[in-house]
Amino acid sequence: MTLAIDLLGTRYRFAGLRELLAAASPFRSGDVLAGIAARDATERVAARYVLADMALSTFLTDAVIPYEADEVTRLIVDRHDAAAFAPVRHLSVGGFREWLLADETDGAAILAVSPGITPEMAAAVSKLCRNQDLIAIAAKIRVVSRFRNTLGERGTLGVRLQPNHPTDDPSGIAAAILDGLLLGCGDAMIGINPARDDPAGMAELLHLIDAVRERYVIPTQSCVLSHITTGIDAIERGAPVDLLFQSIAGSEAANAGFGITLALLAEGHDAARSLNRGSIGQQVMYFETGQGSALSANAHHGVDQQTMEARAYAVARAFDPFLINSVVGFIGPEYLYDGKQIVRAGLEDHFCGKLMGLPMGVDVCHTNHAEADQDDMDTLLTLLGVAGVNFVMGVPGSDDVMLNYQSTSFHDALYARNLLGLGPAPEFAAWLRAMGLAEPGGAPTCATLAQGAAHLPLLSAFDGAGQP
Amino acid sequence: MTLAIDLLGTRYRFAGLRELLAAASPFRSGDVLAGIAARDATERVAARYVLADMALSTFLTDAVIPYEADEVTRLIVDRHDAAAFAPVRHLSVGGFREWLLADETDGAAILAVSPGITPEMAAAVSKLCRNQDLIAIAAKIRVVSRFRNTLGERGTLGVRLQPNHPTDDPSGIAAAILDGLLLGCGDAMIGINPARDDPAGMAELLHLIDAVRERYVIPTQSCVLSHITTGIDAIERGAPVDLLFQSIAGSEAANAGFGITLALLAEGHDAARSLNRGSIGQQVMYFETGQGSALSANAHHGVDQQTMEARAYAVARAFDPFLINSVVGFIGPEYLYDGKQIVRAGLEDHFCGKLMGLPMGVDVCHTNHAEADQDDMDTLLTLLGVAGVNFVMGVPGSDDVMLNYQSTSFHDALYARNLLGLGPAPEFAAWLRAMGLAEPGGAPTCATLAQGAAHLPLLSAFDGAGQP
Amino acid sequence: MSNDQPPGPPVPQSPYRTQARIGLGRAGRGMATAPMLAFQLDHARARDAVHTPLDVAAVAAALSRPAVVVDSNAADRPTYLTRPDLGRSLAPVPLAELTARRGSGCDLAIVLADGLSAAALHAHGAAVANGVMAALSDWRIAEPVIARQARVALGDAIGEALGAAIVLVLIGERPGLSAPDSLGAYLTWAPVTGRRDSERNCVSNIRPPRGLAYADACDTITWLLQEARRRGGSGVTLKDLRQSDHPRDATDFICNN
Amino acid sequence: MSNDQPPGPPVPQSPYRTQARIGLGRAGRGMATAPMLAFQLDHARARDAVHTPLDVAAVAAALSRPAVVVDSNAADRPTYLTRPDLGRSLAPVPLAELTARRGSGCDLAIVLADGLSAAALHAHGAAVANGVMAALSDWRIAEPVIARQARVALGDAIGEALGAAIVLVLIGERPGLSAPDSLGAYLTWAPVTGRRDSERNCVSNIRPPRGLAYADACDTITWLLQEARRRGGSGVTLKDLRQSDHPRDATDFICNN
Ligand code: B12
Ligand code: B12
Repeated sequence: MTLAIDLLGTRYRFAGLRELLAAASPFRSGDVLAGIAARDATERVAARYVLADMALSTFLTDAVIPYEADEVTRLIVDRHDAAAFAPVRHLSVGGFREWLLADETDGAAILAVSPGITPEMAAAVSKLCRNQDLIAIAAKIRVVSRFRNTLGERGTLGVRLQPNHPTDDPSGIAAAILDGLLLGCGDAMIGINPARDDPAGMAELLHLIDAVRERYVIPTQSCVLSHITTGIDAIERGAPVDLLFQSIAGSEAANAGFGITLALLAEGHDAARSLNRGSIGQQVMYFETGQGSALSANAHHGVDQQTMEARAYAVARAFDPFLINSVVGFIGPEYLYDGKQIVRAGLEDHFCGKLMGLPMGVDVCHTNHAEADQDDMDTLLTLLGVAGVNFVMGVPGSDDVMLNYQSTSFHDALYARNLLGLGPAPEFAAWLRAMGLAEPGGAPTCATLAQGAAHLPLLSAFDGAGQP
Repeated sequence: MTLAIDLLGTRYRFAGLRELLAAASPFRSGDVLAGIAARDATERVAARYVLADMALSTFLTDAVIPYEADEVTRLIVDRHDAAAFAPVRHLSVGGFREWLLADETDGAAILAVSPGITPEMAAAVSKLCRNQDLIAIAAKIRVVSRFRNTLGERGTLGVRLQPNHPTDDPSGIAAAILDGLLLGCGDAMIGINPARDDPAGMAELLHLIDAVRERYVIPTQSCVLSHITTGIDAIERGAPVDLLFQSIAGSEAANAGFGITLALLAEGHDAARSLNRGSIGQQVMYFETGQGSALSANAHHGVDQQTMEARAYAVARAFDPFLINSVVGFIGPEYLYDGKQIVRAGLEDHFCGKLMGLPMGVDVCHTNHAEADQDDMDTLLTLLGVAGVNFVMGVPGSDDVMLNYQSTSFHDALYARNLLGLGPAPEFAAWLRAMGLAEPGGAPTCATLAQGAAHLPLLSAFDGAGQP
Repeated sequence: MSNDQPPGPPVPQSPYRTQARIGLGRAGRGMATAPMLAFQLDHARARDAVHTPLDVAAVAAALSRPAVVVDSNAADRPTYLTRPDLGRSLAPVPLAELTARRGSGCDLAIVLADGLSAAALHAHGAAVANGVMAALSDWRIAEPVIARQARVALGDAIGEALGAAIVLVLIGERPGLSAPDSLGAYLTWAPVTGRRDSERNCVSNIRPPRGLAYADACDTITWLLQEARRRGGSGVTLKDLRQSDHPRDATDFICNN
Repeated sequence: MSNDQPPGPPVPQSPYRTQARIGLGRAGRGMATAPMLAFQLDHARARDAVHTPLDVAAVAAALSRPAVVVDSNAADRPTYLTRPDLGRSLAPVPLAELTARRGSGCDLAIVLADGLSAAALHAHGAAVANGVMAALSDWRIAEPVIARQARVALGDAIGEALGAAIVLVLIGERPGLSAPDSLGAYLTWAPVTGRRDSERNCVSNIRPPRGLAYADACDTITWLLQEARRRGGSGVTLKDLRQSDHPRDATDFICNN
């Protein structure tokens, strides 16, 4: 296979698929850090020309990380669905882009071929897509998932309520949960990142959310984002685990850096399903990903970070998750330098996830060491809303006081839903109305937290509990 | 009036309104060039705190450019509508932002106060708005205008068809018009920037569009963007001028740099109206603006470029335009450095224009010396579509071969309309269907230009006319 | 995949008399892949064009008269791009040098300026300057000035220093996607620092064969120069009226089916 | 306008036990103006915190034992931010110096690293280090190492050079909007360049009074250190099991109305 092209009098050569994919990527600090980015804008375009003409099926025979060396590659290859792939197998990558854009190709058609789409194919076609293509194609695709409510239907935008606290203080966490519920958030899940990593602490937080949820019959699910080994431990101790969490990445070595294997994920999946806690569905896994994590663990094998990210989705796909979340600006500027890179990466991740058939959400976020601000977040949130993202984060006032980064706020979710005419998951929307927490148009009914606390008295134990 | 605040142990002072507005602006290369940008991020926030607490009515008594020295200031002051202003006159700038966001404040309420809103008020409140606020508030406001069709209604997105040619070749221009019509563009107007600036050339182009329009009974309007003196000349010579064009700016001196005065604009307005060419309305002016033009002419009086831009809207407002267009990334990186600044400025301009009651369009564009690309344009186009922009540009393949910049293409317009469920002006949409050029869903019916040329034979004179 | 026919930028083969990107075809409501990549390639190329340095020797060699070389106060390209003010003022040394050459002044100063596209000056600068000098053989024309990192308004400072009645600035227009080498001509009566753009006239898009031809450009420029001298002024009130009496009937060009 | 009461960042007066930005009020579906500006101010401040340089002398002075100072290979802050690889490796001179001090090794090396927030180290570094050293008075602990432009994994290189059985890195976590000075503690058994994060344990959010208290942090850290030594390993398989037998009943805390 010759990967070369003459452009403007220069011959551009690419040593292999890995190099080609990396060079075809939009300019990105992480790929520069890895030393694999295109040298200049023309080389980038050259790579895209070569990629556009390459047969999509090339990715079935030529792996970016060797089959023998990596269990994620083996997963991708072994689970490839040739029958699903058939309708597009004759296409080039450029032709695949056009097929995805075609008026005749609807979301159902895309989901039908989805099991035949490997992460490398998804990454490759995303590199040929402008932002508008990433949005337009993703907007066609709806992936619906179920546990205690139905997430991802057209017309909905879910929100994960993230009430983190630096010392896991149950009272402080409950206050943040209340705030979020009053603002209509929490349908995707109520998910706490615990500051500590001990099974007892995890169980305590799970009981906390479960008590709130049962007391007010909230049609949602909970998650405490400890390491999966802690989660399995908690399940064994009888803790009420709805969704089991784990961070995942796109290579065996990167997953080893996270202390996980596919076997461990399978064990966790089985354990969580064994609890049988879902009421309308049994999709029990919640995964987080994000460009740069493999490179950060020096486990990227010379593959660009966006392709590595798509490979993480292959891991997720194997465990039929309820939700998957690209925490897109979470790590920092060494991987995504500024707002522009974060916006682009967020759209890519959402696109690739949907194309691979996943219930994709995005944590629209940035850190204080990145060149990004709330304007960039507003931009990405709005674009993803239009693109039909399954869910976004709801963090009080955008400020996560434990993870130290800025995500979307409850208010941001209200903004996006109202502007775009979207609502929460239907069961949750009905609950909000039944509890008198939302007007039919979606506007919250309680103007202040105090008023809300009276209405939904889940904080009464703390009245006058004093300063934090 | 003391404009000062203590923040984090530092006292921040601002010499006057001008300095305050400049410091409160988002970081922007043009303000840095002018030497008036905030020194650091904290000073910027300090300015916003002061601005948020300042009474909106301050702007009625304290002009950023003296009344005596500037006819634009006189226009702003003399035409201020105190009765319209009454519902918001008690508010601070920060309170005004909240009033605009409030669920109770709908578009009609905003348009009712609009004649009381000076450009400085609009600029000031925009500086307190995040991108999401600029979008959410603008989305409430619809400003409808009429000439031969109805532009700006909810559910529509107009497109100016811009078929420019480096030598004003009628045949080449006609080909580009055909291409645009086939792709559903041209409802906002068919508007040519002539390469030359002579009355005869202008008349020739006007006759060209008029002949096409009359032959196919297209419910749209034409414009040739010569200098207004040339336009008036052409009217006197009997040329078929639908819309009269002029670039405008926010100070008398900047307008002098453009070779215009308010009196000249009034003369042109009268001349164009005298032709009485509109079928359903007589809004005859088309204005273009863009941040940086005043500074570029060294006529900014130490006022930040975004406030100067809003002042240009006061000029436009005085002449009841059919359309006004912020050509947002047109000049170059010295005023708007990169995609982030262009996106922000585009949202600001659209917001301020709508707030001031204008039928606002945006030329989503960039030059080759700016740090921007099509991804940024896709982002801004999508955001403006959601914000309800009246119209955008349609340039063949995004490449203006005469003005040497990249704008939105006919395809981009199709993308935005389809994604957001928007259509052309109703009369134009009906025409497209009647001519068999568009399917009910908006999809173009002709797959190729040749097919279209057969269907709409406005190019038959050029068959086999050879290479350009 | 087959790589025997390496893909490349599509050659425009439009039967229509325009370089505009028409008839591109669609992928759904989006752009087909090939024209999208062609756009990206041209974008990369146009961005390079902005940064191509001026080959002073080549321009000088092509001129029919010896030239003087000057610099603006913008020291390099990044400065030039963000500081138009510096691109409009003459560096001290060339200012002194030009003033020394002033003598009793002249009828016309011609400035060949890189502007935003040195490529435009390389391609068309000398041809237009030579054409104008030949057409105005009876005018006192100063030695042509080649200016680096120059904006249009730098001509005012140059014309002022040389004591010129009119300055003609031939400058590289910002490079477009399809037009990386387009030349603009700006003429200003009584040049002096601080002139407004409304006091100039412009002839743009000079770039045969796709843009204005040299002969047409020189005709228009010399007509405008003579007219400016006759009226003692340039700018918005000075219009090119030559064609007014025989407009082409546009309907001849269209719809005659 | 009245300016007698200059506005400023609103003082959090929540009756709830959290610093989280709850109960902010709305403007339509958006954020009210005051909390929006407070957010922007905190953002400006947090960005400054990233760039505040480490005051080595102050940290050293607060330590109960004399300290060694080392640098990573990241020469300055911009480099540090974009080149984590350089922040993980020791500059040549300190590497040699530490190796020279190695002797027969030690049970524990403690590294005080600026990480992404020097402010965190200024506020909490010495207190935690001193607490751990006091609690493990029977361990052979190397002289504490103060590390500039350091990432967590720099501890591996330091521990390796010092021949330490375990390395404890106290590091400034990335500054948050409300938490510009939060300290993280990472401990790694048998430190050697190339260790994975799954081979470490972490105690985070040390920043009394809002975050973890020093006593609690030191208890957990020393428990984990002792347990790591007992098992001869650290990482995901090592869990803090101390509280497992007396979990708080969460329902006590809520809904009991
Ligand atoms: C950034 C971050 C990450 C990034 C790290 C990548 C990177 N290059 O920075 C990513 C997203 C990959 C990540 C992953 C995980 N993290 Co983390 N992470 C953080 C965060 C937000 C900031 C860390 C920081 O500022 N470090 C300081 C800088 C200067 O150090 P650095 O050298 O640049 O970065 C290194 C460390 O951050 C370290 N690291 C990051 N997380 C964790 C977690 C553990 C257990 C360990 C040992 C090391 C570690 O990895 C980085 C690369 O070497 C903290 C929260 C906080 N307030 O500190 C949580 C935090 C440290 N992570 C946490 C957890 C649980 C995890 C996961 C185990 C989640 C999971 N179930 O998979 C994974 C796996 C970590 C692993 N074993 O590899 C917990 C730890 C709880 C505990 N007491 O053990 C914290 C406190 C957040 C939380 N409460 O959920 N994390
Ligand atoms: C950028 C631009 C502008 C910018 C200039 C601001 C700036 N700082 O760059 C803005 C948007 C303000 C502008 C305004 C106008 N422009 Co203009 N502009 C251009 C453009 C696209 C590029 C110019 C360029 O590359 N210059 C080279 C760089 C290196 O020069 P510079 O020193 O950085 O910029 C100066 C010149 O561009 C000059 N300039 C710009 N436009 C015009 C127009 C005229 C008539 C004059 C004398 C000078 C002038 O002003 C700038 C600041 O001093 C050209 C198209 C082209 N292909 O060239 C049209 C073009 C030159 N403009 C044109 C016109 C008609 C106008 C207007 C008269 C429109 C109107 N009706 O008001 C106004 C007013 C100009 C004036 N008298 O001040 C026509 C000129 C036609 C002609 N043959 O006379 C052109 C050819 C485009 C077109 N066909 O419509 N323009």
